[in-house]
Amino acid sequence: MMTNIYKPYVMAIDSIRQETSDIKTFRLAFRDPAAQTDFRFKAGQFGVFSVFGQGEAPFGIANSPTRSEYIECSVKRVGKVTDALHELNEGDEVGFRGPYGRPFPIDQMEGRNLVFVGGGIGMAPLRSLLWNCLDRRDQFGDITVVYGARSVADLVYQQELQEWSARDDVEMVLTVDPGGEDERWSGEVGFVPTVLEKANPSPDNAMVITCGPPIMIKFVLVSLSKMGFAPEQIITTLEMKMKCGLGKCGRCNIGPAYVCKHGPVFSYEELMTLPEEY
Amino acid sequence: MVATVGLEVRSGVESRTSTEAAPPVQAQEWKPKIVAFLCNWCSYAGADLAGGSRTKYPANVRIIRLPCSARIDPKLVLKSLEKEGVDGVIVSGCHPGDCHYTEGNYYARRRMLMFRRLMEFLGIDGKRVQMSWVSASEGAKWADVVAQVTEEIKALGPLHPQETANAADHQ
Amino acid sequence: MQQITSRIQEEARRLLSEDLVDMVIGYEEGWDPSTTTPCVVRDEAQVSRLIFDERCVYNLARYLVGREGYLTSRFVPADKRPRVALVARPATLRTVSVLIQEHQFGREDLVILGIVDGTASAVKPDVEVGQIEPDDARREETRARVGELAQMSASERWAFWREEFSKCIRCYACRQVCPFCYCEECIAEENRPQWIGRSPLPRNNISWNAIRAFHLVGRCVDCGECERVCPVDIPLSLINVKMVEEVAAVFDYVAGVDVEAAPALATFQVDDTDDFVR
Amino acid sequence: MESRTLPKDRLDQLVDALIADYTVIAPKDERSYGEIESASEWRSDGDKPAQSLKQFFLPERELLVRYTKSRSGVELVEPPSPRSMARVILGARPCDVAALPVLDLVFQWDDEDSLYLERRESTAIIAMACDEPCTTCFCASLGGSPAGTEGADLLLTELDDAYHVAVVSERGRELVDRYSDLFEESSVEHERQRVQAQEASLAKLPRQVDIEGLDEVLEFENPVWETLTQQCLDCGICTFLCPTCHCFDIRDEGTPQQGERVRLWDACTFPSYTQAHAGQPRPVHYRRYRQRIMHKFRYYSENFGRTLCVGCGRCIEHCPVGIDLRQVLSQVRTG
Repeated sequence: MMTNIYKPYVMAIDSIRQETSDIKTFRLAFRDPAAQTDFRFKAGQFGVFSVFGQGEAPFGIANSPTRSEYIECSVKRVGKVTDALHELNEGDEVGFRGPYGRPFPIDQMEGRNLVFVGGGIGMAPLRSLLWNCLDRRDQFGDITVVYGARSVADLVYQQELQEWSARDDVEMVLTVDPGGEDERWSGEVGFVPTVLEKANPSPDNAMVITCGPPIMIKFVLVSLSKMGFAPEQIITTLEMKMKCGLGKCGRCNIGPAYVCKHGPVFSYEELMTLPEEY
Repeated sequence: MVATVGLEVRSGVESRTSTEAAPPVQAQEWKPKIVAFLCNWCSYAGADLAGGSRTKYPANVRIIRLPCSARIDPKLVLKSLEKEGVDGVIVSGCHPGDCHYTEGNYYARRRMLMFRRLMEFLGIDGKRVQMSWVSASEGAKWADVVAQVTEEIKALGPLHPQETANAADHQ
Repeated sequence: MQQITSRIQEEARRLLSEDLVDMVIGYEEGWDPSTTTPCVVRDEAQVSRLIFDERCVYNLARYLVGREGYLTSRFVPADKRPRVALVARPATLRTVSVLIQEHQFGREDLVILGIVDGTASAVKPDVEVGQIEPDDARREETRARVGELAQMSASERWAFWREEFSKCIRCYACRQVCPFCYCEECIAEENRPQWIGRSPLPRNNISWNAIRAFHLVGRCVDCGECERVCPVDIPLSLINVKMVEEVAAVFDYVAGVDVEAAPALATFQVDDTDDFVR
Repeated sequence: MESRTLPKDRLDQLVDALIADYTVIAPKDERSYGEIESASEWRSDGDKPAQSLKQFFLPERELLVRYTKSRSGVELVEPPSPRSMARVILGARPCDVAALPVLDLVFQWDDEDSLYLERRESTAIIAMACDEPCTTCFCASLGGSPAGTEGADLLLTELDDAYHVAVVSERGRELVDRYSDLFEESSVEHERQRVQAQEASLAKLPRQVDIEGLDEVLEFENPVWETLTQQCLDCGICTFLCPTCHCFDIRDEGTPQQGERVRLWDACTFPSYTQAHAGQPRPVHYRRYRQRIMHKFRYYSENFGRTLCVGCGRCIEHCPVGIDLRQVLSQVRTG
């Protein structure tokens, strides 16, 4: 008997953290403990979260598979479903379908230097992979993180940024857009691509994982090629509109790829074969 | 006092699908439910006065306050009529010439007249979409309007599934 | 009809060769001999594509307006919009009058190659390229059926329309083909709040067709296209013609007859009737 | 292929027998197929209806899950399995029937869509060969034919005094065995009449279009897209009436306390289809129509090995502005 692939798990909101004025991180626990124990996912996969009565929306799973006693997602308040999510309180219930999509190629990253380049809420999928690598720190080379946002108040995961900065096995480069700094800000001031070039990580035996607003990705890619990174070394995850997450509804189809099945993680080399429709 | 319902129409608010038969009307006598859109400056003040001076009038009406009768867009009336429990709508504004915004009620007058004609042509009895001029001092008139409309709609019977079943609308 | 075609081609050649317009919107032969299709001729050498006969029924004024309309496109700055010549059937002439009344564009913004049939229209063609018989038969038949419906009781009409609208599959062809449905974002697309239920349930279909009909009160010129294109044959013209009759009877106003007049519901008279108001 | 003969005077008996045992769906009027209660309701001679068989496997509105919120939390109820209702589709045209195996590919891909597939499993299909193809039919261009058997369990071809019954699948044989008293062995004469009837209708097919190697030729950057269908109005007719277009939207309808999550037909020609907060990758018409053609005639075959079209011609017949897909496909090739 086939299962109804559209029926969501019911999740209870375990905790809500206000990251910025319009971004919250939700920590969700399965209502059915059995579903919790045999739930597996990989860094880079996403889920389709829903508020009953308002609808569904896809978000990357923001926590690491190595800490999977819960599911976290960071949501920016922009539309109908995200609005409804932001209205919810701890203990309320939401729907979740997943995990969907192709994860980050973490096994290809073993033994290599990793450069994380994030912008704004784009840090969410990167956070999942970063914690995953830090929990298996010895299997990776140098880890550099370049993360920026419009202003200090727009930086997400503030405690974790401090925690990562305190570690000696991670090089943290934080920046805010010009004009976004405040008097206590000690990090860089400048757009992510320029700060990335200043940090100038070496392309040798390295891979870059980047996620952020399309405008940032566009210029980051330019900087990376200037710094000698080849397209197959650059991995990104697309913010394409998805709906079913199962390759059926046709909404995320670009070229021969269904972003929800063949992605959302793509190497820049793969992206270059797809039409410019994302 | 006047029970007001903020115009907070939650998106996607539609109760049960109409594909299922609605549950049978409760045993005791059916009471019509009427949504009233009142302009803030005259009619709402009038309704407030009626409430303040303890004027008795049927409680079938749910009042929604809007800045002016011209702001009462037919989509609001349509959305109200779509609701499973609603049987009629009253749109009330200032008397012509008294409009706080000078000409709002003139536009509303034309608009509601045409909307009523459209509803009638689609088969919804014109008595279910009523309009009135009620000034800030006419608390008593507001009570009469509600009473009369409630009677008329009670005569028409419920607008929703039961209505098509036993066609209470008599011409 | 043949000399109307040659007149159109002659005028088009003149307009294009003397660089008076950038394009001529007209009709051309379809792949299948039984059909014609709207076309845009920009090059003088192609004027021979332009034809006119009884198969050419589309209301070409639709292409002037809307988000991608040639005279109102959101993607083309106002000073770069093309100079347009339009082949106009009688209904298209009345349509252009109403669109000018509604300040979508000025009379001087287009050259009209008009086919007239004696019905009143505020806008006169720049060049009269032919005369055809007015489609009185269709009009009479519609009026007669409106009369029949008016005789029915309210609940009989309600049953009739409920049955008709339950066929609606919400393909929105009636909206897309209507020259007066030029809103950037239609109310049917709004989802915060969701005024018109998106799914094709009878009650949502009734609201959709009711609000669409209401938005045409005092504007519709009864070109008949919405009814013609409906794939499930809902008699939409009955509603439009009924409201045209009501507007004429109550406000003594007919759309498209006087370019200076304000549309019926966009104006008022102090002594408008309010016998229906308590 | 195994075959039988069904005398014309026994057709109504067969229909009544089927109605007694199954839910029977057949062409009812020129608008759509529908459930029939008696043989007389089946309009067996007319053209194919405006709507295809799609709505019986991918309904225009389909319940995915019903939610109810109570004190103990949200309770989800799934719709009953469609497997429980045994159906027979009668008198379906070969193009509509051939569309179903094409649709199966996406609904079986990786995650099996039970709502669609269980309907497919519980529905037998008796196709009726076309004797009068329309001016807009181009099934032959897509490898089909007025007497195509793909996707069918039985195929009826009208002869002078009987129907030739081609037994296409195992399920078809079960049907024939179940009502064996109505069928007779096929004779050489009937076989000859069938071949002649089918060749006659094939000859009536109008001008076809060359689809051969089209998927390699379709280029995203081809400038012809920008003016190719500038007269298109972005309505939903060609996608909704198409037997192979399957894009859908998922929405919740109801109150926060109770309601339904449903699947609704959607169209890539609608601007709202890819509208997202992050941006609108297809803001203008030609980008959307290009996606429609590229997906059907290139991307779908790259992913699933089949073209997403059966040449039924509905998008041509019902286009409000007379756009002809055959013309579009030939122009985009020459480009």
